[in-house]
Amino acid sequence: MLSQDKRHLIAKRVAEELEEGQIVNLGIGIPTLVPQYLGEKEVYLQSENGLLGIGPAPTEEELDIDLMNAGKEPVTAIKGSSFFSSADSFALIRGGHIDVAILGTLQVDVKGEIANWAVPNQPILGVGGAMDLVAGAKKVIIAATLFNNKGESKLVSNLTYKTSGIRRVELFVSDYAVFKFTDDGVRVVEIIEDITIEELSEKVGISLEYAEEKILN
Amino acid sequence: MLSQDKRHLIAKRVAEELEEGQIVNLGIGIPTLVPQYLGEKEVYLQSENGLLGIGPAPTEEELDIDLMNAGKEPVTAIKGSSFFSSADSFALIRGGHIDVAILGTLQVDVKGEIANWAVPNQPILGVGGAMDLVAGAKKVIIAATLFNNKGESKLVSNLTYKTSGIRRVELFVSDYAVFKFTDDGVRVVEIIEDITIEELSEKVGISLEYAEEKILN
Amino acid sequence: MRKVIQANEVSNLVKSGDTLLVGGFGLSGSPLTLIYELLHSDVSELTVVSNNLGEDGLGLHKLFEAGKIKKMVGSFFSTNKPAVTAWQKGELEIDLIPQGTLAEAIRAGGAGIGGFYTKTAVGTELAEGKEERVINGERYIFEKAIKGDVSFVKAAKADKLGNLIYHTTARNFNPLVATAGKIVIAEVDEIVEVGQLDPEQIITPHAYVDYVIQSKFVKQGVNYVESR
Amino acid sequence: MRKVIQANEVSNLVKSGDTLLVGGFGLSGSPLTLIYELLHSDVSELTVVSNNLGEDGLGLHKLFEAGKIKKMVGSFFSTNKPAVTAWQKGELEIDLIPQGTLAEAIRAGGAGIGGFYTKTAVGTELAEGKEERVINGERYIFEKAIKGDVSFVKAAKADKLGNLIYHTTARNFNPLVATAGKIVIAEVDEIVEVGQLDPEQIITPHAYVDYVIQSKFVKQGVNYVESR
Repeated sequence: MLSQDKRHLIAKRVAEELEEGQIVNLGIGIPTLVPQYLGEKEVYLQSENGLLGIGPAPTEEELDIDLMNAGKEPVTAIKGSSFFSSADSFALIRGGHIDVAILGTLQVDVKGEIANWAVPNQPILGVGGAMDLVAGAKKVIIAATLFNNKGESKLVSNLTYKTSGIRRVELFVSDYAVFKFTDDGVRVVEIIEDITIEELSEKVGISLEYAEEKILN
Repeated sequence: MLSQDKRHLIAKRVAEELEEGQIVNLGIGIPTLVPQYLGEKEVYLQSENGLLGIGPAPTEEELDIDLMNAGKEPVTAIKGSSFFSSADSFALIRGGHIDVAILGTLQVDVKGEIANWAVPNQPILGVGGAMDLVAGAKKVIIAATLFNNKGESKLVSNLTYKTSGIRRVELFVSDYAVFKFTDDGVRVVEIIEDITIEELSEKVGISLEYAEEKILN
Repeated sequence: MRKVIQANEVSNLVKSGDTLLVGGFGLSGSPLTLIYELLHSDVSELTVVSNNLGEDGLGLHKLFEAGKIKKMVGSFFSTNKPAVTAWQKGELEIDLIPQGTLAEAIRAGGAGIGGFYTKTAVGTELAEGKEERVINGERYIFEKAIKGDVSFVKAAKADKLGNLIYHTTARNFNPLVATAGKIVIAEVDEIVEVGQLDPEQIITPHAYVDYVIQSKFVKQGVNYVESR
Repeated sequence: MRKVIQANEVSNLVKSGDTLLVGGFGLSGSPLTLIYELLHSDVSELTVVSNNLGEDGLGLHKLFEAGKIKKMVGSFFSTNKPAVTAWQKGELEIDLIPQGTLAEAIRAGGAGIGGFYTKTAVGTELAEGKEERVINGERYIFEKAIKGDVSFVKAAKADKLGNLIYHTTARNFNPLVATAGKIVIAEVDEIVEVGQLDPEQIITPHAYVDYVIQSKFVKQGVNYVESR
């Protein structure tokens, strides 16, 4: 599969997890592809810099440096949107009022703790709102390819990169499988790629099991 | 002097202390009489329940239960006024953005610490914004008669009523004299009533001295 | 996603023993319809966080008279004689907090802040038993955030998504309690279509609001009266 | 009480070694006129608190290039290569704080709150050396409030009293820094008469604002360009 196809495959699968009316924050990268797969389902996109209700990309005429998303890309605002300060925006995030944060990551450990802010071997000079979203969102879904560009699994037994916080994410939607994290550890909810769970386990280097969804939910 | 005259005398003297453009919070009682003595001097009155820019008392037609001051009396709002939440209002107060708070009191000690919230021998079930104003305003002026209705001096060596906080007020404008509080203690800035400083000292029960204004300022 | 509900659905959302956060300053900006709905319900043992206990015979005071309030958390109850008497008899618990600290604690509860240090009340009786800390040479006391099970909010207008705007000083504690309840119910004078509120003027974004009801009260001078 | 001043009066208000609080998110809502006024002044050794260091060659980055910034306090500098290099060489100090913690700390500074406990960053490298406390069973870290000597604010409109309103997401950190500086200067697109701003819509009441200047920049798509 082409890299671009994988990204869309992941975004489409994540879109299925969202529910009508939810307040959603999207990280940069694959998460930004999710809205195009929502169909009729209406969700409300929040941006850290002070907007609830991000609309479609602006036309050339609509471009306005005042109106940006947290990735500093120009956006529009939908009907019913609202603007607020950064303090009020993070009150919304940290206070548990974002239903779902969809984030990229560098690593996820088997308990669901993630490392998504500090790129290894680079000076650590940027965190932005990453840790606030990890700490505050009601549910965190990771949207990322299972392997990084060196072929290393992002699902790991123990984080070797710097943690983004003690909060464990709920779901990791990858191009190979969907992983769910509970108090019992990681379980495979769904296999996307044409691969057995044994083959997946071998590729990842962790012995993986299917979730018994009926029991877990 | 009639009690009502004393109250107006105090209010008029306090008005002289205010400067054009200041942000002022008025406690209940005598402080509410101050605005009528401001003449051309424009100050902006803040109310704890979320208003900067209190206007004159409303006409019968203007009465609106939504628009109240912190004493729960109907008010109006002037041009250039703004409304905000109680959290934002006390951020303004506690954060040091009120230039002058004019408050009543039960007692002031010789260092300027005041007791103005807990009425003695009554259950202590009300504090309102009193302690926030004492802690936060840039300058606190006490506007009160020097003696309570039992004839006891409100200026005391040590508070016997419950303190409103560790912050010392700057000025006490009474019907007998104006007292200033500095690190060196209380000084008489001005005598209002026809009385000598010795007679005043005797009435109050504290040996009082004049301030040397030129040195103090 | 049906946020607009009927007033009689409200009492199902509140349970006995709940902590209820209620906006309003005295009666001004008080969610009277929501409060009075509980009079006909069997909820009791409520802890109510609100600046005042309404006014004698009105607002939250009616809930207290009906024996539904176990504890009040607020800043000013002195002028409410029946509440003072009940407190003296041990029939009502009261937790007295300076008004600014109360507002800040509710905001903190809604904002994911566990607690904070304030200058207000340092050295006073209301600081007794509270941790004190010197920060940059100034004395502060620690206050914990306040959260609730259910919040009652009064706003001027809601759109159908639940975005809220307020009217003058009736705003007061309302936007704060709107952030800090597990279930947030707003009583409004007018419900408008989505898009009719100015995005720059919305004070409470719809993310905070679970339900909206039409107020049964209208303003008449310095009173709110039940509309016919 | 003359609040409206000329841009060239600004540099007299800032001293070397000052802590400067600057609104804006990247360049969006950045007070460019105020920032660029300092380029021609002899102030130096500034500590600047702002989410970013502008963008390469623009905004705060110009102050940095001019050697006027000793230390940055903010949340995201990774994409600013010259800043990263300067930090590696020890020529620029950087204090990295999560974006929400930064916003809350500035708000606290303006609100008379000494410090607060946040859930954000618990257990991470950014919590190292910070006090941790369990409140109601959850882990939090302590953060101190942030205050400044001078605040640079960008708003859409000011009235002549200094009341401010903002435009869309250019609001961001601006209302926060407006509360937390000893001297607060607002750069605005338009100065209007008192009474022309809706009292319900004013975000920064004039009590916070010491001076107002007319911005020299206008929007042109995704840029601010100097007006002629």
